[in-house]
Amino acid sequence: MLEKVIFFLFAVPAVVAGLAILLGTNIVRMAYWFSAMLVSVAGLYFLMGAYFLGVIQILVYVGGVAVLLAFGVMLTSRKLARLRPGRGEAVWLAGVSGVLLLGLVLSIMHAGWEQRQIVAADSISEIGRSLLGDFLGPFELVSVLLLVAMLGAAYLARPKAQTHGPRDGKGTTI
Amino acid sequence: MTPSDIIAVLKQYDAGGIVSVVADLPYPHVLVKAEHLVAVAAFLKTDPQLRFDLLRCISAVDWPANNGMEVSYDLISTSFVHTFAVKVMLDRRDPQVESVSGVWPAAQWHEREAFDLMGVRFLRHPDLRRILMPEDWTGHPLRKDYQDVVEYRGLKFNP
Amino acid sequence: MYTFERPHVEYQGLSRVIVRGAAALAGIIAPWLRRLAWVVFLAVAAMLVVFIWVVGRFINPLLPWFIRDLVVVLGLLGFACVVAIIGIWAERKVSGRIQSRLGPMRTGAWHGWAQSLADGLKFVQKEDLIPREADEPLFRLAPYVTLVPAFCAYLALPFGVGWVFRSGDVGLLFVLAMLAVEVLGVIMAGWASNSKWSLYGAMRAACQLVSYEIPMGLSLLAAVVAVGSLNLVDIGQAQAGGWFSWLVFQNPFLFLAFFTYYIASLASCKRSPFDLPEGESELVAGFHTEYSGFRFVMFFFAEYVAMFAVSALATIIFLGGWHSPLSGLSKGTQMQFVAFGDTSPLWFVLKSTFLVWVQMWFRWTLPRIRIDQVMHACVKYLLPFTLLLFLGSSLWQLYDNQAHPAFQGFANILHYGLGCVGLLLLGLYFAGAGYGYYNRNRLVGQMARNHLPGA
Amino acid sequence: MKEIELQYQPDLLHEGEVPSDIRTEELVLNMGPQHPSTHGVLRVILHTDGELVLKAVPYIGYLHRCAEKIAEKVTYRQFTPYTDRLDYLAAMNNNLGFALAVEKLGGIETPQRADYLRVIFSELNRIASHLVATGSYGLDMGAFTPFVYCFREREWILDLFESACGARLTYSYITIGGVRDDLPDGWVGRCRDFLDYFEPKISEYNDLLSFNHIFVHRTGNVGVCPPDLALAYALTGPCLRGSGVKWDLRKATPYSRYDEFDFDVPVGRGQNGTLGDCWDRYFVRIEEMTQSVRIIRQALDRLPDGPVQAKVPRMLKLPAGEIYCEVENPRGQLGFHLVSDGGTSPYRLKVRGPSFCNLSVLPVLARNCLLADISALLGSLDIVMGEVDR
Repeated sequence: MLEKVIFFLFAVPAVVAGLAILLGTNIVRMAYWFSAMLVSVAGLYFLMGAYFLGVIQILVYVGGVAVLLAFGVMLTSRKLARLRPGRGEAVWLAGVSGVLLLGLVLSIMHAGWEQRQIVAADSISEIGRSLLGDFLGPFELVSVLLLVAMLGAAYLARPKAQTHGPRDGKGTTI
Repeated sequence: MTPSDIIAVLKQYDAGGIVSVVADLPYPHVLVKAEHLVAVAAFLKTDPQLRFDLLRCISAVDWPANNGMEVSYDLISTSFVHTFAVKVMLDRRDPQVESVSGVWPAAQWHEREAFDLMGVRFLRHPDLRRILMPEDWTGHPLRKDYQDVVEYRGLKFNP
Repeated sequence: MYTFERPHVEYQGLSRVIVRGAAALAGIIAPWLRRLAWVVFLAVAAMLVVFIWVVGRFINPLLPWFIRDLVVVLGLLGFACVVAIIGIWAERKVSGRIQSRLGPMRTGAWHGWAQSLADGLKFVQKEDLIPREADEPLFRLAPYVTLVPAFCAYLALPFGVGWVFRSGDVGLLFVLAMLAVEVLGVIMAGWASNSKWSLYGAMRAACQLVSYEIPMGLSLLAAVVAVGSLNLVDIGQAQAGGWFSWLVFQNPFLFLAFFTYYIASLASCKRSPFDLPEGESELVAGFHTEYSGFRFVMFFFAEYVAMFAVSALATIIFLGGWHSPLSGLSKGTQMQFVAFGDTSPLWFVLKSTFLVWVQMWFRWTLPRIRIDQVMHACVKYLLPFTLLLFLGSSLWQLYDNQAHPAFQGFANILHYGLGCVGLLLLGLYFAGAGYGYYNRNRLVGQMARNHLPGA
Repeated sequence: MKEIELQYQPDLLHEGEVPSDIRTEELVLNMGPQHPSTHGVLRVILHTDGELVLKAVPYIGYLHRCAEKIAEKVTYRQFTPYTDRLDYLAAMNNNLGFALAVEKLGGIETPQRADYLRVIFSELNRIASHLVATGSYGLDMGAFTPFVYCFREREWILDLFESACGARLTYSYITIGGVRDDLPDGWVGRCRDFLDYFEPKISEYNDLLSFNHIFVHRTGNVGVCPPDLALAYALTGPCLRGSGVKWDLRKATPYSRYDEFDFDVPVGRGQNGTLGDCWDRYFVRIEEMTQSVRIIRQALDRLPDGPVQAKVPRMLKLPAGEIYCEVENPRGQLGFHLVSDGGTSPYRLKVRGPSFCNLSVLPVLARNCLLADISALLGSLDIVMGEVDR
């Protein structure tokens, strides 16, 4: 009983926040709704006993990704901060997301859920062992992907030749 | 160099522009024609004997009695430690003179102040705006015939 | 003359009740507070003692779990509030003493102990301003998003064995996560204020806090590797046995990791010299420029609550947690007070308080760093350095486990050497403090003495 | 007439050099008139690109109190209290400048003791003013404690002033013809006590602030003002000396018997960065305090007896004529251009405030610097708005 109450305590805000992201027009508020949704989902993880996952969700997604998202969005001008897709755009977007949702639902239905006892999903040492044991290949692959992403970001942000820095002495010559 | 030496050097350069000279203390100066001012200023600054590199002050003095607006430029040389002043006398009704801010950039703000408070227009000044008074103020307060403003933007002043 | 007409602001709803109530209460209480300052002070202290005792003794497993949880959460909330209130008062006293002033002396009777309470009362009565162009819901929400996570971090902090609300396998990560979420409120406040200064503060906060989380986490991981657990209670337990068994002295990497953690934690609390998000000489007040009244108090509280939280984390991870530095000498028995069965929370609070005091000390001593230097310091120095520390700590653990006799000897020498270095640092600190205290008249000068009777 | 090439092209209006591939919008930031680090009611419009300031345009005039217009309506003696309000942190020096201008034009001789007292008080006030500059510069950099230390020492100086003339900020002590009152009993001893206490404190400031690693990195290489730029914009005082120009009116054109004292003129050496950076301008002030202590000690040792006030008529009339007289104020050269038409009040009095000229270089220095450097720059120029706006 209590579990169900708590489930709805987290699930309803998650759904509401997700809808608010979809229906909102203010891009900054959408960023905050996004972080609210992440926190709610993290709550669901806690409810399921996956403490590690929940905490990592908050630490990385809310504390990192959502903050950077809000940061980036914040720097856009206030006029741009209000967005509203046009009618044609809305139809197009609805089609794409509908197809994606359908795919997701189908894959869930055909996933073949085995009734397997997961050995201590919240045990960090177990997670660590499986990451560096059974799933070492995918894990390393993801690491390489992240490295490539980081290099790409560094490439994009590299100082250009004509970029001015504060210490280039240009400001003081007359 | 003494003031008389400076005047001698200056006369060698441009005797035609000099209207009158005063070599005595406490205020040795030379009165030049307004159109010669920038040339004289540049000479005073760059001449190896004079090197007036520090423009100390620009002050405008209003003389309604003889219909004149006097602008004096007080100079000092940090290399030779001598002081001197250059003056121009302008027409009070429409005082305008070439800006010396190309010679001494320090003149920029002094000239803006003279424009603001005395109404002297400095030609070829890079940014001649009011500096102390609000932008939309009328009149030039330091002129002798200035009438006190009664109201400014709904703000009433008691006499 | 022209008169500026100030719009009359009428309080409404709950704020009206609060303001009226606070004003009425202040009128009644303030004179009595002054008269009975000593009694109130002692009563508050006694109540705290009783409360702690009750929580420690009578919250037994027979009670339903939610009542127990409720009591403990309320206790922690009270503790956090007390930390903030005492912290604000202490900040003013510490700054005063550092600057050869007295700090608050009048409110209450003894050294202005009621100053923060009076401040709080004043703030509650203040006009609750929301800028016209502000994003109102976010503006209202931001202080809560800042304060609540900072408080939530306390839920996982162990004050001793059994003195913890929830000790899970993820205790450390939970505390870190909560400290990370705090940023969200700060940038929310900065954006919603619709002030350019606030926006700058929020930008700086986002840059700085997100960057410094990484070295902070890495320094802590170096210690986690040494213990082999993310459970804060386990980490604390692993350091039983006095000064030399504290993790900070275990190996040189951990010794350095303590300092990198401390620096990074200063940055993540927005404390000087990293107080750029609210740097008053540059950004007026940074992200909370537009806040007044109780919302401002919440930001203020959040700062002190977070200060204590990061110091407590440093205490648990590096400084032996709740263990007394002398417990190794007294043959395994803790030094015990008669009234309490267990003195461990006292030790824990004492050590954390010391670290909080060091934060204050830094704040009133150092100038502020510029934003590019903050980022350089993090990305170019602190981040690679903490990565190296993490690596070094892991390698150390690898060799330590295999029990090479030669390495063990080497490790022991280093271990005790570092302990002695720590003792030396502490001794130097006390020597300096003593020197300052005994020469205070000379250092401050006759002028300040004449003008400050009783200093 | 030969044409002379002009060296400095006025280029106040400056185009921001934004990287071509990233289109960013300039954010216009209004700093002041109420801002903690503008040292009064200065307003600076900053054009920023993120944390980078592309252009800074100062707007002044918020503290304009028509001092020059008032001067034309009051007598010479009555104007002395108005000079207090120019640079309100160095009122003694302002009094001295005005008194000297009037005395020079009127040919008034001041007694020797008065001259010595003038030196003592203006040097004490220089220390007080530099203490404020140092302390508030620390405040601009985010270090609160040096500010309080400096004010602690300044209090002592203000106590000395109070016992001599009754005022703590607006003294009007140095009047035309000398000083207003002689020293009270025991003043010299108390002044010596202060100097003995104060001199070691200077090294304390150095330990706490000047050589602090963070402080050096915040101020070194920031706001570099090369010597030729400093001269071109007529910076004077510590700002000019910070750029390495050894120029001090007390040495160059000594007034009020400054030639009888032995002191050095400290200049910036660029020891923590480039010559003429904020740190140099700051450190010149610290070194000047030491020199001021030296001057005061000598003056106290040789303080002659005698009257402190020359005979000056109550309604002073100056001969028709004009004079430009400058003194070395803590912030630079304070000049009075005094034009007299033979009446009892000045016909025209133009005040050359050193802060006014020092501030005019701000748009040049504050290009392509960071937002935090603006407060470093403003603090190192050490402006007093009372003097800028007059």
